[in-house]
Amino acid sequence: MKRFLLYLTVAIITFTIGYNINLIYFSDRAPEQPINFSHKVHAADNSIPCLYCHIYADKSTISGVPSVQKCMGCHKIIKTDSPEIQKVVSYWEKKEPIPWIKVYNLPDYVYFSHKRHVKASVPCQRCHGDVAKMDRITRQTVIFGVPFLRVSPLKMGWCLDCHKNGAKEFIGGPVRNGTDCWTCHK
Amino acid sequence: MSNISYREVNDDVVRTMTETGRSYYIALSLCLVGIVITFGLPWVYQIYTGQGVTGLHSPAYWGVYLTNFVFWIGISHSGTLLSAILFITQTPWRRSIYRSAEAMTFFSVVTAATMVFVHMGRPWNWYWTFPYPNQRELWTNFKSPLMFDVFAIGTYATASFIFLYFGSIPDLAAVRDRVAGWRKSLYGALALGWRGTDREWDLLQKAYTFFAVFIIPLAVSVHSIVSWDFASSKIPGLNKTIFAPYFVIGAIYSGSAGIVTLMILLRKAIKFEKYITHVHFDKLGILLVVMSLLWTYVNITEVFTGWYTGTSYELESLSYRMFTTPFAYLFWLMIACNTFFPLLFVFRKVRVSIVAALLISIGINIGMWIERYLIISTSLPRKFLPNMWRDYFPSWVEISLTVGTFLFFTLLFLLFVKLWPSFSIYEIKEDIGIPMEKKGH
Amino acid sequence: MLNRRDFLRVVGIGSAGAAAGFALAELNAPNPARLIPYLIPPEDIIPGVANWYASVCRQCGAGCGIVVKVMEGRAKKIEGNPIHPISKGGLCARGQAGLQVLYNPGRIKNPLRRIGERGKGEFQEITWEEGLTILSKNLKELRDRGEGDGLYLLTSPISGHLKLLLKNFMNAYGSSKYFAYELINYENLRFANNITFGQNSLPHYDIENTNLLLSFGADFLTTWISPVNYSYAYGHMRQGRPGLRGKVIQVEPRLSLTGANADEWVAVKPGTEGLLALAIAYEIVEGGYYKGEDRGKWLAALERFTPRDVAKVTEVAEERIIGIAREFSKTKPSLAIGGENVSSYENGVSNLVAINILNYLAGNNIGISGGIIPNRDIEKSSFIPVNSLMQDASKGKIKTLILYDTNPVFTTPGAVKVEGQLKNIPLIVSLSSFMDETTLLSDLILPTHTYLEDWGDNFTEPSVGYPVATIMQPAVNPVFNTKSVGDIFIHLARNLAGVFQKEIPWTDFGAYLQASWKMVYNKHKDMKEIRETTFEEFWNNLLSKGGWWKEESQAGKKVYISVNKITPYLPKGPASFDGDDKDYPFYLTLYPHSSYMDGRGANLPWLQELPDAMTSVVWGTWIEMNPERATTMGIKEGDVIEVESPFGKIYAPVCLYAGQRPDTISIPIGQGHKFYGKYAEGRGANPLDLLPFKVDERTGAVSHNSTKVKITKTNSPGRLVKMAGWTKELGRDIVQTITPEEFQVKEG
Amino acid sequence: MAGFLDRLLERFKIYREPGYYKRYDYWWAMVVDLDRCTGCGACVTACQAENNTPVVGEEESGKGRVLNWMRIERYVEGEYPDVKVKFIPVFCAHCDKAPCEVACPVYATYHNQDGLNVQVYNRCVGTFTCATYCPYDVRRFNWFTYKDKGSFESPLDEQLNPDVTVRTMGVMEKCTFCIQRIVAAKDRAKDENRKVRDGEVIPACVQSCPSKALTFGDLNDPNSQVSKLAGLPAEPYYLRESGSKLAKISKNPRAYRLLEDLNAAPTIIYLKRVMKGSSTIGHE
Repeated sequence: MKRFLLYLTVAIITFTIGYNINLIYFSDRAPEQPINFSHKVHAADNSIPCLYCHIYADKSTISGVPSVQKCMGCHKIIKTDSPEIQKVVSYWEKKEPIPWIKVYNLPDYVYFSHKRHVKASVPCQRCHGDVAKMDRITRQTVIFGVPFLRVSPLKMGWCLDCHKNGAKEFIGGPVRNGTDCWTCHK
Repeated sequence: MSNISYREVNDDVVRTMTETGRSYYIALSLCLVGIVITFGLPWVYQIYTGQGVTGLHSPAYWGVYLTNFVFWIGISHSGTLLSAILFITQTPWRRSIYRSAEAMTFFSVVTAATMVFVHMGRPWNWYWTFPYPNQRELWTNFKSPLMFDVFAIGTYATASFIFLYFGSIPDLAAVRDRVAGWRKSLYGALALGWRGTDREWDLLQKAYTFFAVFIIPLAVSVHSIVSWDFASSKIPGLNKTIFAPYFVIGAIYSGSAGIVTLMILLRKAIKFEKYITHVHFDKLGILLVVMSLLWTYVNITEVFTGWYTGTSYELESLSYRMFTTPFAYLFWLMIACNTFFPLLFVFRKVRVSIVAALLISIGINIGMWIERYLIISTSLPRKFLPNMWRDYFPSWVEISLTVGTFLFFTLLFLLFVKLWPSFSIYEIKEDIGIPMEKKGH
Repeated sequence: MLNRRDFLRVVGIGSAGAAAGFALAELNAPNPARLIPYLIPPEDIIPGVANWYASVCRQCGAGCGIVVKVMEGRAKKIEGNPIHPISKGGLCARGQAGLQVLYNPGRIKNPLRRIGERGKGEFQEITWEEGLTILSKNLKELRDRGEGDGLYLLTSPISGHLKLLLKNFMNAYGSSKYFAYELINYENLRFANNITFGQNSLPHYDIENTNLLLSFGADFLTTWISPVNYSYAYGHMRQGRPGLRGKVIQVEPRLSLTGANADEWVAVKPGTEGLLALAIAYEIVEGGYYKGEDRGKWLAALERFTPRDVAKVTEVAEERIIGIAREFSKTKPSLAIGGENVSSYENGVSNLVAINILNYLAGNNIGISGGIIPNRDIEKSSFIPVNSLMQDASKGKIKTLILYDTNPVFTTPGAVKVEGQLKNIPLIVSLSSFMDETTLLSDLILPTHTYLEDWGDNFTEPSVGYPVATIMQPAVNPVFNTKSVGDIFIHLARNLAGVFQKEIPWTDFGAYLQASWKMVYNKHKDMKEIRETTFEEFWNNLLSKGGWWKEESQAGKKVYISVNKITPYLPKGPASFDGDDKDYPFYLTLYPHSSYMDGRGANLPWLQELPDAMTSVVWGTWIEMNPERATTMGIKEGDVIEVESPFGKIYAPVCLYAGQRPDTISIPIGQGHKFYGKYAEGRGANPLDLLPFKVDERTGAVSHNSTKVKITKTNSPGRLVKMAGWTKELGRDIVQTITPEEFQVKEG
Repeated sequence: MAGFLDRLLERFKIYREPGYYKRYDYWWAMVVDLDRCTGCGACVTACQAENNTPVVGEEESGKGRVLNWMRIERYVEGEYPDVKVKFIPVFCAHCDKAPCEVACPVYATYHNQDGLNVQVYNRCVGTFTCATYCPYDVRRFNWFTYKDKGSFESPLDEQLNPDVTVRTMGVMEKCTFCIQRIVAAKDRAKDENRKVRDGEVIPACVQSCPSKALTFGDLNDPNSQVSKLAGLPAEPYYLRESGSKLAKISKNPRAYRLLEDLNAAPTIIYLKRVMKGSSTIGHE
């Protein structure tokens, strides 16, 4: 009886730990995208600036994914023989958008403006990690080939940290009204 | 009482804990099933569906749940407070009733606390009402009367539990010495190694006296703070300076009546007629008369001053409470229960009549429940803008949960009677005196 | 404590637990959200930033300019177009709820063909190609049989180029049977204006600049003609002119929202408003305020209507009539208008004529600012008395009936029995966005775009003293598999080929509209008001501005009213009511509900939940009754009563309302739908069921204040859902007021 | 001693003040001209459209649980035939001494730097205290998960404003003065490195009002429409003080605040209706 209780307790505790480890550190892992798009090739090898494709990042709350037309703009001529590019072409010919999988997700009650952050010259990498090193977009840093810890937890405390202290790098002081609830909540 | 021997006392108390009849189990299981049906399931339903299952609406955002909350806090009042006051004033008849009364305090605070969670729109975030450091820089609002409540009730529950526990240590030790099996280890742990040395008795006495003194202002403050939940609003019918004393008096009143009811039921249930006698009901009866007069006085003050302000706000709120059906019925029933029937206690014959005491004390508690219900549900539906006026009546969920609180309280008490020495062995012995020595002389 | 084996077990169980927890979290992980990019990014659209499209509101006939907020292809909000001369940036609740027309769950999603018995509601989804083929085949056969005149087209009174297109189509087809019907119409008013002012259009009532508005039952703040514009005008009249505050006197048996805002309420006996107007006219002439040469003639014509005599009939005190007459003549400018309530009596036209002449007699308020500014004439309305249509139906003349945006089954008096008559028609085609009572009876349902998905235009009538044309453009892509009405007819024309191709050569309605506007531009481009040099520029401005208007007020022409000409049209006595006074003691006045109008808004949940302005009732029909009268009859608020007229009966709960004459009960029109989506169905009662069929043959307008009723208390269940708890202020100074005198002094 | 008492008095007064800002960046306020207001209800629907407030249905409406953030109150004076009906739109007054703000145990409602009384849905635990303390009865509670109850039945949900969250069950909500529009305007202003102009922020109700009875703007700015209409000088912080009377500093004889004696310092200023026969001018 006593022993059984012990086992049960241990099982419950470790179960909770396991559940939460997954939730906190392993969720939103790099999902397999419909096209094996490599930020590394684009951003690092070819040094394309972020805003070339994510054109709305300095105009709107959302940064926007490039349209298929944008992809085809280059890939009509570049690397047309690659099977991945042919996938893009097939989407283009079917006149279908590419159903990318969203990696950075914010809840409905959060108001986040890409524009404000880009205009305050917060580098994209600050929140999105060094995408130039990623073959597949991921929210994890990779240590010795093992994905570990998210680049940004996208949790309120993390946001506030920057609004209070980190912002000094960009705007020389805390964000004005940066800790007011309605600055980031809607 | 002096014809009772010490052994008999020990036996009687331990008997209540070890000998369990079938009726006890039946009562216990009825209670458990009842709680699941009247409290558990409706609450789960409410959490799942939302507060919409209640009868609450705009502007009557407070209803029966808070009525119950105040009622149970009120009930909690007398136990510990009475025990402490009587202890300090060295009143002898306190001894055989105070343990149960203190337990009553603790349990009704616990019951009241459940109502807080039931009342909340998002009870799963209950811990947000506590100030704990966090990365999100969120803090609680210490200006809020509800925040006062969190601390007042938290402190009160803790203090009254400690008071109850300290007083029980010698008895727990006594029980420990007379039982075997798991009970022995349980009470062994609980008795904290009590051996009954003089030094221990001395320390216990000091600590107990300290808590008795400490708990009196605390108890007064708790119910004052509960009243400020209402009184610090601007709402006509709630914004009353008299509310703090009114609530404290009402609380002691209902608590005392609660003790009377409980004692009558308890002495019957565990056959303790020889320890709880007419003497106790006689004294408690006098207390009730006094409290009844005080309550009536404060009630009249409240109504009178409200009426005399002559403002439309107060007049509408009062006339809604006193002269508009169906609340008028409740109001005058309350007056009957709380002002007139208790006056019968002036007669000794009534005081010592167990049946009369039971009926009147139950009446007082019904009256006091109605009082809280009327305060809430006749004030909020008559706020400042008549366009929003709308009557409030509880839904079946609220009524069911209300019944559930009584069952919950009963359950706690049933467990208490079985697991805790529900009468103070050593103090009853004090009451008996020292028969051996007396014999010698 | 723990031995080795236990320790290992604990480790084992622990890691198993952790793995299970991890796995469960993995399984519980929400499905990843998708990021769908544009295929080709539209220019000018930034995701997350709203686009605004100017258009026109079609929730009533007023033609308010609107702007629609669109984000990511979805309409989010409708607001009044701030530069539009009709709406001036404002928009009523009905207009706001246009979004729920667009996104209504009750919309018809695909073309439907009836498979079961008519009226059973059994339909089969078909493709557009099939649907249009069925119709064009039928039309072809009909024409080939030489029965082209058997094609009937019944629409709501639409304006603009759509009307032109429909007309062209019908002409090309060889049918003259293009009609319009709507319960709440202004045909009587047009007719009366033609008699008095010699113009058949609705004039611009310049409420904005008037100093005394004498309104006979015109609820211009909620439903009458152009409520948003009139509300703006009302606000301006009251507080928009420093030091000047216009006064409003409202004459009506039931205190409407406009009455509540008026300074004085004259609770006239129903049906005698015209006589009251004549008495005022008499006093104006008699008191010497009318200075025309034909004063004697007028006096002779009006001599039967002395205030003393009329006071008895109207139950308005003689002194009050005289007082109003004097005030009306002395205040300049003053304006008398006759509204829905007045025109809906059986003698509606005469009442309106009587009211119109007040404007003439009291110093000729016509053509001046603050008075009546006539518009240009419009072509004769195609409005039809629905009974003549029904006669045609019963005679079998109607071979094919095409219905668009009209619901005669619901909006005609119960005595007409439209439902039965429609049975005689071989083919009924309904072009409708919603399954309503009439659509349910049709054989072929071709679902149409709502106005937020469609092209179109609107020539506002009445305008605001200068012509206003508003463009309707699709703000969003069609939500369902629907088509524009224009497109349907263009498609039909293509299917029918032949002469149609010449008449209607366009590929779609948008192209047609643009081509039509090009013609308009070419015709008028030399006007100084048109600054654009090319049509493209003009068209783009049209779309971005929302329309075209001249932006300057026309000076109206003065009119002369000849007594002899007008006399035959004056009311002879009180309006007649069906049902004798003994059996039917109450007058029944029906009024369009401020949110649902004639019932079309009842399927919009926002409007259902918008408390009625006067009684705050939501989600149902109610019967307004005078509280004292109700008490004497033992009726309490919320009691369901039976209202019986000689023609039918309905049941609805009573709402006590002090602004109600004791001898009158009022019921709003709009609820009581049998089929109209889940928000409207089976809700309340349709008071039109109580009505006889009385129609002014000259205008086709149905009279809906034409019967008396009796009421009986019943024990039927029913509920009155009122939002307001209490309507007494109890001296709490909630709505504070100052008197006009104090106001004048303080404003100085 | 006197100095000590003065200091004490100051603390005594300050403690009960809910605000944290001595001065507001903007002081958003609304002026309601009751003489223009016709009671038509356009604002109510406009608000519902803008702010994703659910439709609750007949049953719940009957229980008094409509979620509309604003309402038109109607008061009927007199008996037939001398009946006067008066209308007053009531919304959250964004009181500067808001009773709700001190009531909330978790700071789910507080005054922000723009003079707004804001409600943080995420923080709310649903004690109902704010709504109970509110003298104007403008707070609304999410009794259910309205989404599940079919209030936004597809495709009605396509209309939901993405700038406003759909509140979850168990939280209080209320008029925000269309804070999403304020945020957007401030965002625009920041791009252009300027302050928000007068008339740039128009809440849905103000925008829709056909008779232009509502005006919205910044009380800090003496040239704003609201300051002019209310007849107030620049930065009328006097209005926030205990027992302050609008009539004392307003140049407009018609200006008043609803239930001013309750000392909640509401930021909505009503202009009295001009009406025959009754006057409340003597009551000041």
